[in-house]
Amino acid sequence: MTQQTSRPADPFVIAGRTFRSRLMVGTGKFPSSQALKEALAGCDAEIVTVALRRADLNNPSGDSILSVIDPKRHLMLPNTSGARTADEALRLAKLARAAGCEPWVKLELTPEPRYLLPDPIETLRAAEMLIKEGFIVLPYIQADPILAKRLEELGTATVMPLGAPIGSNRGLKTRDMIRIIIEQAKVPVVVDAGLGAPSHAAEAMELGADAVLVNTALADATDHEAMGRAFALATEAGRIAYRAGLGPERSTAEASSPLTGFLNKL
Amino acid sequence: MTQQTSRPADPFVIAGRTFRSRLMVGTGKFPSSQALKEALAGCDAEIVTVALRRADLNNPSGDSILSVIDPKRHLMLPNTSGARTADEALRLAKLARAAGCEPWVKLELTPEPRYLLPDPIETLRAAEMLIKEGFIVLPYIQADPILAKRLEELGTATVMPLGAPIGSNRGLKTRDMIRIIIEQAKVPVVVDAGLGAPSHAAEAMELGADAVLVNTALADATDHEAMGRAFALATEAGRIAYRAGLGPERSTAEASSPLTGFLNKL
Amino acid sequence: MTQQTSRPADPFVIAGRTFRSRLMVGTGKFPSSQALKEALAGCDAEIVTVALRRADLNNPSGDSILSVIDPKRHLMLPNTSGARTADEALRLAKLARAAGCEPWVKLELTPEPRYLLPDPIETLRAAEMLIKEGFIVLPYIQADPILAKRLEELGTATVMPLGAPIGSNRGLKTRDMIRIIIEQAKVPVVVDAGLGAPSHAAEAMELGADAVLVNTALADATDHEAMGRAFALATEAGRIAYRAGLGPERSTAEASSPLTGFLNKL
Amino acid sequence: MTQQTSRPADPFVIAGRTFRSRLMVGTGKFPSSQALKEALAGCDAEIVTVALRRADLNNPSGDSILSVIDPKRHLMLPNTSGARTADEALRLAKLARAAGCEPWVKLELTPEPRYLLPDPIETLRAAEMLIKEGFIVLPYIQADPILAKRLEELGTATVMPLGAPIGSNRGLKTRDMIRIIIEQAKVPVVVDAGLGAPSHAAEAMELGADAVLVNTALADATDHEAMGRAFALATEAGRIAYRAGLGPERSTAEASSPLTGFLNKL
Amino acid sequence: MQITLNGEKREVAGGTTVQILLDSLGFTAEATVVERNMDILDRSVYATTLVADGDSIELVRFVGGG
Amino acid sequence: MQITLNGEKREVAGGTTVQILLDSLGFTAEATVVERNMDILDRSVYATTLVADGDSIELVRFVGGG
Amino acid sequence: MQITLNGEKREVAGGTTVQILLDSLGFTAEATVVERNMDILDRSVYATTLVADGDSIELVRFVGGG
Amino acid sequence: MQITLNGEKREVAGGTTVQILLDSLGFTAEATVVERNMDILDRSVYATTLVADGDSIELVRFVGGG
Repeated sequence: MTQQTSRPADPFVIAGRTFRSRLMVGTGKFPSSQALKEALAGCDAEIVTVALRRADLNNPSGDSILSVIDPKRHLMLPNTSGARTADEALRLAKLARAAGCEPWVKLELTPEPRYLLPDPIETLRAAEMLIKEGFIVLPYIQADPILAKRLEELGTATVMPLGAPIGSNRGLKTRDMIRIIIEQAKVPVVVDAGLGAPSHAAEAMELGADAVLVNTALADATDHEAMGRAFALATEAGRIAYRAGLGPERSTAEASSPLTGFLNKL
Repeated sequence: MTQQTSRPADPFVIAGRTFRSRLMVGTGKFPSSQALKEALAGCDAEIVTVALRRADLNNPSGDSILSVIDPKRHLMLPNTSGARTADEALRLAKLARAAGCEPWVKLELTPEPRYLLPDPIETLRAAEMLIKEGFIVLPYIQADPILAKRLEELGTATVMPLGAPIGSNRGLKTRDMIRIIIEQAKVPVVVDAGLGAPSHAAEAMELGADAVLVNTALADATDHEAMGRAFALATEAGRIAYRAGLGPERSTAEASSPLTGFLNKL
Repeated sequence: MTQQTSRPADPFVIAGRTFRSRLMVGTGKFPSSQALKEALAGCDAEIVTVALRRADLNNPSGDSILSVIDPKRHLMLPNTSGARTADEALRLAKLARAAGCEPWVKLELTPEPRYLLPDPIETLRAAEMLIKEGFIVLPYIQADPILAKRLEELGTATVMPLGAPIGSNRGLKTRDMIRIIIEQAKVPVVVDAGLGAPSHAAEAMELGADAVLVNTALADATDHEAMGRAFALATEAGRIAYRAGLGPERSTAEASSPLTGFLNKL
Repeated sequence: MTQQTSRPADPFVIAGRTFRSRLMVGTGKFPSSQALKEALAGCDAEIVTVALRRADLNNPSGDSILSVIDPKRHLMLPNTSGARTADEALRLAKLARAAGCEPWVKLELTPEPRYLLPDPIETLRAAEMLIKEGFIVLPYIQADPILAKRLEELGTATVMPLGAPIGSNRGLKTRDMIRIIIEQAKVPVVVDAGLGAPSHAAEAMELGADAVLVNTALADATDHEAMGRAFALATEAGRIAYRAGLGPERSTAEASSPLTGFLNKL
Repeated sequence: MQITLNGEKREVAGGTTVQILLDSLGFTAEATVVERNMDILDRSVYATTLVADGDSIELVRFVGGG
Repeated sequence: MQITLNGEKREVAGGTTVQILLDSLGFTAEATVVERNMDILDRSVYATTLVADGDSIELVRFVGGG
Repeated sequence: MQITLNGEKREVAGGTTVQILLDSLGFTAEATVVERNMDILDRSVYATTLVADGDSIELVRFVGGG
Repeated sequence: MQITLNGEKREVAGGTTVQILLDSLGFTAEATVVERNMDILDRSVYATTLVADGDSIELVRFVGGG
């Protein structure tokens, strides 16, 4: 079997739309538009998240995120960061749509600033409101399999459980619960937050995640294009390995050289 | 900064010889020559290990490993598997050289069959003998930083600490010691044994390993070419990330969206 | 400072009631009443959970859990296991109270049988109803810091985040989130589910948990009294260590013998 | 089965000598003799390690370690810290014996100061010399199962593999190899170095270690007596649990309340 | 007349009180709770509460649970 | 008259339309969304919508976010 | 006469060279190394090296190995 | 005459015994081991062992160690 024949059989589809890349990129915290541009080029991302904020009245022509995002190559996915209630999340989603975005939204409801963890109750409420308003909803959630199932049943397009707190670079600390979410999900599972190294992204994909979202690790890199490339390769590697069949862990060794045919002992 | 300019600056050199690929492949346990052929094609490996055994007198024209290894593309690296003493290792190395191999040897001294762990004393002794005989020695060892340093001082071309027992697929269980070995080594560090998934290979490379060796995970795969490709991508991803500068782990969150400019609350 | 003076200063209080033991015991799955009796004796538990089920009409005088639980030494804490909705949980709590239990309830809402994970939405709804009805509520939850905070604000007496799925013996897989819950909680945090070894209980207590609940590991033991004792000792050890001040992890070594005053070298 | 009957059946014997406590204590780095005294009282240790150094000529009557160690309660176990070669280790062992110690020695050969990791080659050489000189040898080693077996065959009284670098408080980072050492050993296995919390000690004992040695975690504590007590309790807990039969890890949940006899649904 | 007892259909004679029902089954009041048509009965009324045709009755007791 | 613009009090002349306001601040309509008293304005009405005394206006734009 | 070939006793006729032995077994020189009484033989001498009674001969080849 | 004591050069008078040296430094024999030119001295000979010119003497004692 060859990649050429096996790869096309693996489309990544969200809400009926097919994507090539399984690596979503967050655009926050980059030192410059140029750095972001390089990271996006390096990982060849299609889905990129953005936030909505008050315009700076003293800097109207300020360096805009829009100068980097190419509508032909990128799907701009607005998040609801800053919202602490379902109503605020709905308001932000509508503003984004009015600004010309497609009706997709990364639902993010994080009431406390220290760990920026998602609120399960408000997130579920907001998801219901947003779906009623015709939005395609991608909710950021705790790695809670029951909550994930309830959101799926409400009609969210994906679930986006966290691996660790946003920006912590700690990796797949919620591995056991992510595994259960993947096992039970009928919508794509996108592991979001905490993935600080390509190996973390590969691990999530090997577990069977449909995609990953990375931001901090790219923004913090010294060489943004290279790090973008590294995450793209690792995400693909993990996906391919998941489909190619990984072996089980063993508690003892298993010889990789034959245990017979030894020469006569000296 | 772009890959084009940064990548050529990263040659992988062992004993003065430069290699393109940082993924070494073991050729044991594959279900067929075809499966091995596909795995080698998928990962585009350069250094492939082989073992020496008694020929099967009843099957002289038997399916030979040599039919798969292409001297133009691959460096055939004979191991000393089966040897329990330094003398037996030396004997096997000489046989391999007589059979036309270059004087390179993966030194492997594993006295007990259950976990196939390397013997530090005999390995050191054998390394000294092999170096005297003009061999380029790549020793398979426990993740023991002091032993690694002693072997380097003897003149081994690399050190090859294990991540976990051979064939266990358990990953980088010796992470802390591998990190110390890398920090102190002046010769290439190749993580060998136990790497059961691409994420394990990426993790080793992110720590700063110069290369990894994989066998069981490739032989066990359903789609050998795909798994070869997955490990090659992950190994490259880990290497690029190591050079592109990974961020630190944090115990709290760090917002990836701005924490200012929020709209007036509802 | 000595134990004599420091230990009395560490009362464990839930809803105004002071307990001596920080190890709660679940009474399910024991091979016999005798085995449970031995486990309870071994760990000297005060709070023991029980479930409510239909009586077996064909076995009216059947071996009763009540024969083992001593009202003078134990607080019988009924759980709502089997409930899939808030209404069913309320009904079970009322039945338990009618049966003579004090108005304490371990709120357990697990809609799916494979992983028995708690439902955050129904659990919050049930907690509100139960508190209105005058119950003292100890909710079993996912390791979700925001949900824990919301339950605390509703007035639950504790929060009981899981370490791993019930009966999995996997330990503190949710360590990072448990740490955050403890940091933010104003009510006692009781780590419930998944603690399969005394070291798991000690680890939870070292993090600052106020108590742990153990069942499967005790029921599965060969020597029930001994295992009860082991968990009691480990729980106490973890608590004492938390208060006595644990040192930080270090990435390098720190000599425990002096690095000066060496003799002249040979 | 009761503790009373099961506990006496578990003597801890090294070189024919029976000990009550399975917690060995290192005496380095304590802020004062009083602090060490409290720690020893708290954990009721029997085997305590000491080092040999040049006397301070300007402080002849200086606060002596000997003022704290009680020959009636403690076996003073001199280590060879500071030695970088087998000859230096032998010299230190002889000095300790001349100073009135019994001929027991904790063999410690750590050539580099940053991680203080043991040298397998010199340690093996020193063990042979010390045994010839009639010493009872307890060697500090990497978690290397083959080296452990070779030392046992030489006649060492124990093996003392490290959990992590000395003073790092990182815990049982070498868990997989420790497990193999325990499985193969015929002499007591004492896990030494890196155990920074009681849960680490309990984990080592649950794996089947015969004892643990702790120093830094006790010296760093705020309340030395309490921390000593915590480690003693955890060590005992781990030992009891190992003997009482721990259950296996499970990848799914296993209900601790009955899955039958539910009431009619509402 | 017919009742549903712990999910099973049962015939009981007219004039049967809850107490009589428990006695006939061999249950003691102490260890058991009785729910009649979703209402929990106080033990004090067992002797005076008549079981009616079509009643749904649950006899509940404590079992080991985590 | 006075309005609240992105949380700040501002004086604007009578007869000021949203378009005039944007122009005076140097904002282009493309990159910005305007919310007036919690209602999102369609760009097509910027030129014809007069700012009234006491209006609360938010000028919102996209920024980098994760 | 008798030799030990890869651990098995074998009868071979006098005057048998290593090359004849390989041919009779169907082995090609390329893929095989010959060790005679612990000495490795150079391929150039296969045709001229006689097998002697009591010789211990190992025919060795490469196999897959990790 | 001159000796090396714990690595430091020291002047001592002729006829100085090890015991005298210890006393002069304020050390008690119990807590200390004496190594003279790499040989460990038995306490019984401290009083009768003369320190010689050029001697290398180490006074060693126990300290806390892990």
